[in-house]
Amino acid sequence: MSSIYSEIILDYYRNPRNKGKLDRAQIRAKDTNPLCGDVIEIQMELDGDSKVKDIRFNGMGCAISQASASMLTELVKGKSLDEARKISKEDILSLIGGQLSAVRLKCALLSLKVMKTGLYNYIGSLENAKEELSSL
Amino acid sequence: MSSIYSEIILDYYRNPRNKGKLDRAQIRAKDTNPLCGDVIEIQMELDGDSKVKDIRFNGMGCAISQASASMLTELVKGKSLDEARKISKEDILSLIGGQLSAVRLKCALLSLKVMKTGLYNYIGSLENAKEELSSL
Amino acid sequence: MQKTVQYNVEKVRQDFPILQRIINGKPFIYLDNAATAQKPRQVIETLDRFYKEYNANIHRGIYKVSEEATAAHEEARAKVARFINARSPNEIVFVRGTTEAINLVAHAWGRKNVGLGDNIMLTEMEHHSNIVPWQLLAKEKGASLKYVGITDQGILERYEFQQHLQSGAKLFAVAHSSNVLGTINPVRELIREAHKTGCCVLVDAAQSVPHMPVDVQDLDCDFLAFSGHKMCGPTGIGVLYAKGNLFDEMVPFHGGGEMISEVHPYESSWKPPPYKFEAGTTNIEGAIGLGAAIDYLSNIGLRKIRLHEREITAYAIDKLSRTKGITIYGPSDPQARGGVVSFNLGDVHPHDMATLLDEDGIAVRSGQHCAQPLHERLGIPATTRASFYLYNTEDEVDRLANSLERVRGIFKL
Amino acid sequence: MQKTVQYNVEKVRQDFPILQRIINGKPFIYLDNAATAQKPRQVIETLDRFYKEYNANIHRGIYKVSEEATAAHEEARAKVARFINARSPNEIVFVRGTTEAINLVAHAWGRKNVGLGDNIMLTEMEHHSNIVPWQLLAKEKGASLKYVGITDQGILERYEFQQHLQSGAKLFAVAHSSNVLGTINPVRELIREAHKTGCCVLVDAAQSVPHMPVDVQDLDCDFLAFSGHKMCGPTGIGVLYAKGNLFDEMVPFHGGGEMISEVHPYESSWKPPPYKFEAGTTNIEGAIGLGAAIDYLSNIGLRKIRLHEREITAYAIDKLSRTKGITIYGPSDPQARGGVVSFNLGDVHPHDMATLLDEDGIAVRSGQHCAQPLHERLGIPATTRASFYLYNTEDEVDRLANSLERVRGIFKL
Ligand SMILES: Cc1ncc(COP(=O)(O)O)c(C=O)c1O
Ligand SMILES: Cc1ncc(COP(=O)(O)O)c(C=O)c1O
Repeated sequence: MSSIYSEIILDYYRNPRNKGKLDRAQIRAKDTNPLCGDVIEIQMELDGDSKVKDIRFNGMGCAISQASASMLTELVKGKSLDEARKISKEDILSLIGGQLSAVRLKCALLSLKVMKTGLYNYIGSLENAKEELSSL
Repeated sequence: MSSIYSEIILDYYRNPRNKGKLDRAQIRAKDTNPLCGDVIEIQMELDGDSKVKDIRFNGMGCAISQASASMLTELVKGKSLDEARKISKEDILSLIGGQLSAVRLKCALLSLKVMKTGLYNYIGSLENAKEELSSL
Repeated sequence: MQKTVQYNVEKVRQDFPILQRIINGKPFIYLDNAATAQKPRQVIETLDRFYKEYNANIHRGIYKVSEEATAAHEEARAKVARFINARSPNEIVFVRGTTEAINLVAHAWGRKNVGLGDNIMLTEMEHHSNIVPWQLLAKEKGASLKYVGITDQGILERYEFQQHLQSGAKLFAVAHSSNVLGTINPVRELIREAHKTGCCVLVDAAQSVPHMPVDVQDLDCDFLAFSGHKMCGPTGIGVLYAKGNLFDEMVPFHGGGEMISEVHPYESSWKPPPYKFEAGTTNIEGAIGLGAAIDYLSNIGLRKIRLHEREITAYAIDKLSRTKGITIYGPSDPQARGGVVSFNLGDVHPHDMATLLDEDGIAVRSGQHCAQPLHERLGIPATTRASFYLYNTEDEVDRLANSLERVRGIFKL
Repeated sequence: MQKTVQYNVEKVRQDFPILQRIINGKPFIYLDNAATAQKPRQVIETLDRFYKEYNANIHRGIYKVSEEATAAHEEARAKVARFINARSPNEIVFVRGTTEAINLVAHAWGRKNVGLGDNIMLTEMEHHSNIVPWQLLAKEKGASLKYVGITDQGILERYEFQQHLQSGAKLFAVAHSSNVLGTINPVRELIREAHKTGCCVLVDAAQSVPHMPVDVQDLDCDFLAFSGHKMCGPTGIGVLYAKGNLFDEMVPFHGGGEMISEVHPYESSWKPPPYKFEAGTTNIEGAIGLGAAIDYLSNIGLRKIRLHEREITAYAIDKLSRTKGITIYGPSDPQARGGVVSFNLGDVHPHDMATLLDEDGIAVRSGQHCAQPLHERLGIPATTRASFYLYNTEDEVDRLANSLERVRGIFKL
């Protein structure tokens, strides 16, 4: 059986991109994966009111959660809030590659959930997005 | 299948012997069958310190419990305390006749248990008799 | 009486291996369904498959077998939610049975919401499991119990209900269907009235969910409790439903593994419901078996089951009432009752009755059926109860009636 | 290492149908026994027979099938009593599992015996199920928790234990064997010392009773708790043992049917133990299945099982410690530990480890194993745990070691 632990995943795990904190982030969110203890925090600094000027993640946990968070930050950086909002589950999974079981899916999607929680909170529509977030 | 509800059992159920109370009983005991709600109370009046001069039972419940209590009183009346103490499970069962299941056995033996509880209590050896009583 | 054409009871019977038993030389007739139901092949095989193929502890296992067990367990929760039309599987907590469900509410909701001088309203027809937890809570908190009385036919006294409501009650805990009288209480209307005064309502659905369609959104109950073993599932598994975010506001019941978010030496935090109320390893195959039972019942259809039981109950009441010296308890209208027929015959004590019927291979229950206050109200020490389910037949009722004649003969009635 | 001649592990394996499974193209290797054990044919068939032949509610049923079920249920209680050498079956209460057993004690004994300012003593290696119930109790009563620390090898700090005892403790709640470190605590001596100060002792035997002979009279513990599912029995069933008449002095836990002697509208009285603590319909087939599991384990012999596990654990520690970059936790002496080996390998997160081993058909557990305070003490976020039982082989350990080499390759360690 071929492993989902590709060279790429391991590279992102060992050499995370955009890891750290931002001093002037307008968007901040944090969550944990209660089933396995992964922690992800995401901070975003906006350009005006619509564009992600900078993004950082912080956290600890498995290679899947940390690598996918790192990959997500690269994807989001420079995008408009509207574009960031449209990033889907499938986008993240195709970046990771390989098959994930239901439990590990939670690891892979934690950062997306955190990013979207922060984003919806910022634009004031967190309540309406509950269903989307709970599907992550 | 032949029923354990013989004519004799029904006669004792409908026409109980020695049912009632005694004014001058030295021995009194009462117990219930928690599994099916039968209640039996037994009172014994002694002749001196060793002989059962009179005995009465009171109670309510199924035909088996009431008939066997009635039969027991007949058996005990006139006996010495020592003889009464020796009345066994098997003595009662042979009076009743027929096969009883574990649950119904409790009904049949309730009066024996009550009689012996009162008796052991009177002669001051209730503690030692715990095992015998719990086997009834 | 006209038969329901689509209901093939003989086909249903073939699913239940135990119905092939011979007891005392006679075919086994099981009429103790209000105590527990028999299990169809489909449920037995589901449990067998679990043990042989994917037995594992759930939730935290990162391997295939555990993921299969977890998925099956959570699918069972979703099945329960759909079965009673809950809004979300998060409104479903797995417990041991109805009794634990009610204790959970008494502890986790009651200790927070019921205080000194408050009233808890019950009815005279409640099962001990819907009385004792409230007695314990009332004693601890200095609250009072109020009982809604019943008519001699076993119908709730609506005027008393309204009076108690007006004096103020924090909670109304009521059986949907009585396990002795068969009475089906109009819980939908009672809930509506209770809610107008801000009174919370718990429905003890132990005798309704197995036998008829129950829709928690339609009823609008706050809590609903039932047991898996009375609906063709295993023992040791049951359900507590709580509406919306009621669970969120409740304190933990049992503490331990799996119900926690974080544990530190001197303080901990909890997972969101339903997990907050499922401490330790739960009855995993029990939940999966209950899911299989729900599939089984749903495939036949709860409406059809209810119709079949109503017919057989009407037939039984009609038939048994012709036995000289019999007294049958509960409402006379079969529309207003479930498949439970309690009776007494002359001076035959119910325990003797049960033994005599057992001699003919017929299993009934005798005693107070965990409803002592109800028997006190009716002024009788005990009753014999025949209770029906989807696999019982009119032929079995006939044999019960014949046995009653035999009992009359023996007792010379 | 010398083999135990009499132990035929291949024969044992044939009793467990699930061990025939193929996972991801590889034979299934089950090393998550500390979470739950697999079930032998003998237990599965006992449950099957129950459903097909004598399924009924117990205790009050006056008919053959119910009497058979009642007898089997009470025989299971007697088997449990003999298995742990209790004085009487009345010292055995059936519960859902270890977690419920401990909650029962916290509620029914704790709320009566623990008060403001009292101390409850635990250890740093406890499972959440032996921490959270005491936190809840301590918070309610204004009592304090005291933790006995451990050495880096995972051995209890005896001096700290004695100090806490001297400051006065009402209860000492301690794991017989740790589910993470494998440490077997010297509970017999600890109990002796605790009793000298009047301190009551609860032994969490979830990880000992399934794996070694345990004798409650020899230990002289006041309470002992364990789970059926970890010893080849079903989930949803477990045991709380209490010494002598301790149960008599305790208040009820759950209220409801079957635990009562009499119920009146405003007050009730209780049955004697053990029934007082078994409210409502219990997990009947669960208890009977646990009885079958006890028969199965006893037939093989707990001494032999313990010996087999000690050998395989010694072999595993020896073998795995040759993997470069591995850290193994717990005592180094295999005599002092059960069949649990927790480890970390380089910077491989345990969750990734579990997924990678699953690719090779190997089931292990990863995370904190419901022992977060212990992981905080060890200063590590998580561990991977391989845990053994009577059916595991040295060949399986070899395959685990090979897989670890594969993981090292992938992670370029
Ligand atoms: C030491 C210990 N205590 C308690 C428990 C809890 O057992 P259960 O989940 O069966 O209630 C476990 C099992 O996970 C354990 O290993
Ligand atoms: C109306 C009612 N409530 C509660 C119960 C208790 O259910 P369980 O024993 O499954 O907890 C029963 C079953 O006996 C019942 O009939």
